[in-house]
Amino acid sequence: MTAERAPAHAPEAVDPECGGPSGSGPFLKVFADAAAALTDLHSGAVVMSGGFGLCGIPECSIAELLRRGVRDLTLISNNIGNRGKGLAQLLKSGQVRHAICSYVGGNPDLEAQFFAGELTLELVPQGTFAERIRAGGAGIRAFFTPTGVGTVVAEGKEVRDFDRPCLLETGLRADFALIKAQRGDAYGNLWFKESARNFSPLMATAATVTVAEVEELVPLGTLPAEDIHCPGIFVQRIYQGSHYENAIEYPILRSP
Amino acid sequence: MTAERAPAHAPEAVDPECGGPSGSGPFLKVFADAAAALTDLHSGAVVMSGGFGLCGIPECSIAELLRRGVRDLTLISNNIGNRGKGLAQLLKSGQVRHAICSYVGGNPDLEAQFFAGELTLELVPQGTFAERIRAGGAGIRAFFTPTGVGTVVAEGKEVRDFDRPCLLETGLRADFALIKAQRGDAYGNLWFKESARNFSPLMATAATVTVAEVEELVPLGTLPAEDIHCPGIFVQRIYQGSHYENAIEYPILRSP
Amino acid sequence: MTHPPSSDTQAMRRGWSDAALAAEVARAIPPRSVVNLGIGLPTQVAEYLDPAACIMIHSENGLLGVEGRPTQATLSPTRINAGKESVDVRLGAAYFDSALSFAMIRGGHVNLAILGGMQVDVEGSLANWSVPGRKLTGMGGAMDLVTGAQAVWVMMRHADRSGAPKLLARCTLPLTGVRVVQRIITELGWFSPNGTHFEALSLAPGVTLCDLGDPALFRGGQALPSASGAASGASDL
Amino acid sequence: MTHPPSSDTQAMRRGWSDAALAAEVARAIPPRSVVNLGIGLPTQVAEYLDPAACIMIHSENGLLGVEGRPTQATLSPTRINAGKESVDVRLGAAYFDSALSFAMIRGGHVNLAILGGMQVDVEGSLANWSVPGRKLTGMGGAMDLVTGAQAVWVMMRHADRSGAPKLLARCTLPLTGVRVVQRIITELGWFSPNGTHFEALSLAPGVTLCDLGDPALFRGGQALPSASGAASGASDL
Repeated sequence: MTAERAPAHAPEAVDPECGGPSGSGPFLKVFADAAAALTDLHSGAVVMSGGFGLCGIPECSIAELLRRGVRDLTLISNNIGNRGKGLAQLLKSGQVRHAICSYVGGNPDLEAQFFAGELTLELVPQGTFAERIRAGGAGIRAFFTPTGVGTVVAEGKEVRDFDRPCLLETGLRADFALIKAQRGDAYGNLWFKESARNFSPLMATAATVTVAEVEELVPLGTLPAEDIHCPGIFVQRIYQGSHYENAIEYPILRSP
Repeated sequence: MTAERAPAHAPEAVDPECGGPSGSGPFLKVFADAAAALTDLHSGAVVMSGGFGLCGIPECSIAELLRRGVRDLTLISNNIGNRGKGLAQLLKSGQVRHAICSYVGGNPDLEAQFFAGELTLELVPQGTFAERIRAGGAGIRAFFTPTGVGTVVAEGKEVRDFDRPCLLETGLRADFALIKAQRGDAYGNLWFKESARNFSPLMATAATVTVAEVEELVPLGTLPAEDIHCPGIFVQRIYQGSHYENAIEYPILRSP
Repeated sequence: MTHPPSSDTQAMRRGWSDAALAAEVARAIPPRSVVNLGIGLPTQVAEYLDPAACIMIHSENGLLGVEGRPTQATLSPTRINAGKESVDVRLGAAYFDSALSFAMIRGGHVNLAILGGMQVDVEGSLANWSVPGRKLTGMGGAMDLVTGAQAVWVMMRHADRSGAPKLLARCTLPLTGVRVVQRIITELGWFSPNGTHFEALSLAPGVTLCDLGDPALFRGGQALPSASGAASGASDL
Repeated sequence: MTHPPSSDTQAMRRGWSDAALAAEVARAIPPRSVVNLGIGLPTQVAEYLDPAACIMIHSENGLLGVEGRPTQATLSPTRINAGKESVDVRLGAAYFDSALSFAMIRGGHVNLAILGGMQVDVEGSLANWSVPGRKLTGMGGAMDLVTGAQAVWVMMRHADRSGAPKLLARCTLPLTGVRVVQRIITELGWFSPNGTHFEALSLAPGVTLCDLGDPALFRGGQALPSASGAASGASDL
């Protein structure tokens, strides 16, 4: 559903499940680091990024995009960073052309660039945002939802009455999904910690190439088969990240 | 989305998390058995039942419907039983008026009644069946899917071209969902074993009253919070079943 | 996101304090409800819930069962609410992805949403996400919540910082939802939008109908002295 | 559901045996594919896969990573494939609900579906679910698979039990999908529907073009002697 597509040819991978070099391993999904996993992420790409605010964001992949300096990105992420961190770094460096998100409060970089006309912005109700991504990944071309009827969100959209009026919203896809999980294995099976899951498993389904970074790369079979939050069929590349900041935006403690 | 609704007033519940009698406990979802949990399931009800063939079916709830003899049921289930077991028992006893399902091979009772005109049947492609139930539970009124275009499934349905032609399919809801999980707690949080999950967590979202039976009723906090397959918000009643047959339709062993 | 600073304007001094307001709302929530608390004032309601009432707090970022704040020892960067504040969870809590979280909301499984508001009008329409040209925030999950929750309460100050009324004949800011609000609670009392006016269901101690603003917009309701009366209304809405 | 009984008709004797057919198909699957195997003949392909090829078998009842059969000790009533047969799973397998399972299919994440067939026509349309008035089965997941999988192969006998051809100018039975099949394999060879006829990509040992049926429907294709040639086709489709 996007005009541009990532190349079908994947960069070099080393698979620890076989111990051999690229090409001989079973799944060829494991990469050494963000640089190796993202060599073909090009300027102009449509990129989804998981995370809610700064919770569960793909820190290492974002840092690599910053280092690479790819430009004219379309970013699809709930908040496009916050407090100058996460994707907000790519805003500051002028790498973003268009953003699709649901909430930008606490992100002055985005606000400033939007009012200066330096980027375009599509605000989507958060539930519709999640559902459009899920639809894009699940082959559902469009759906009718009651959210947004009678608001600016309805402008230009088909309205149809079921038990109540609903808007027609379309599926959303991307060239790349950049996500972060707590644990993952060589097939790309992922497990997320606490509320860090949010949009990431949905985005994994909706991109041509999903790159997952994990805090812990674990051997196949380590994750209980019933409790895999994102099956590896949705993940094309995986690497173990490092130096996670895992910032808490508003750390509020119990009153003593 | 169904004409008939289950009564809002729930039958008597005893909650082990407080130890007290009905009314004083925290969640009031735990029932003694199928009879206690299903007293208000009335003739003419629209009933979803989890399970794929005989795998993961709510054996105790089905037995209770058979015992109660409620009639004119609309059953929504992938197979409506198989080999004379599961929901096929309700077919044999003449309690079913209408069935919505995707596959009835291996279910001669249904085939015979259908050809005799004793029940009406709606066959739905399995992916559309799952998605319609999910939509019904998620407040999505309708969706466009490419499945079924150019087949009898498309008859009478709106076709619209996105990147390819798609059919408009509507959400599906029920008065009751009867499901079975391996483990559950007093809030109704559920965990399913292996491939027994199938349609059950979806159906839980799409019914006015969801009744879950479990092999093991476990204390709150036993199920890891990340690995709950069906959060208790979707479950109104839960009980620990007994005497599970857990039949395997085609037990094929490894060649020695 | 952060709690609004306490104000010392005249309007703020009349009626309930922030804490009393939060306690008032907490008492009014029916036991065993699933409740979503918006950012700002509503978040504070969590501090006043009776644990025996077994209220489950839903946070749309993917968490059901928020309860209180962590200690330094239990603080976790992956355990946050929709305001991105660190939280703790109760026994029976569950984590899930955003699609399932909004399936809970849109599908009508959340009993009550308590949201902040900029404006509510007599038809129950709500504006709480945008001041055009002045500030860019985004609607977040608010449009889904007002559409999908079984009942919507708005918890806000009676007037804005400049003293302008927030309960209006017609919202002037971009709407979050049309005819979606059943109850409004401000520091002055409980109100119900009735199509042509606001019915005052109960008033804070010392507050009279004359304190509410434009007399054409407010009417005294049937006597509703207790918070439990307001609560029983919630389950009907 | 159950494997069709081996037949001793003349048509069955010519060409590959069931086992050779399954092995032939297994060799043709590109390494690291995610493959869904339909009920009946296709299920047997699983027995012939090279473990080093790391094929992941998807079963639409909610399981990715089927591998082989259980022993009496590991037999589990909750570990079944879409044919409701007991199975075992490989390391890295995952279980999920039916909505996610069909998101995999409909969303184009399954590389290859190998399905049984009653009829396939020269346009690649498939009929494999219904014989009106005679038997009631239901389409199960077949319509989703032919719509969503990146490639669709049909694996079936060249003729039905009465000897009637199954590769036709036009399907006469109710369709499963329109123009969805890229490859057909029967005991006589590999075929590709080309709009007006079937191209014979390779033939089983001893089989000639004259053995295939109506000469107007079949043409010899570019030489494609090896199974790996057929396989490379799969990733393009």
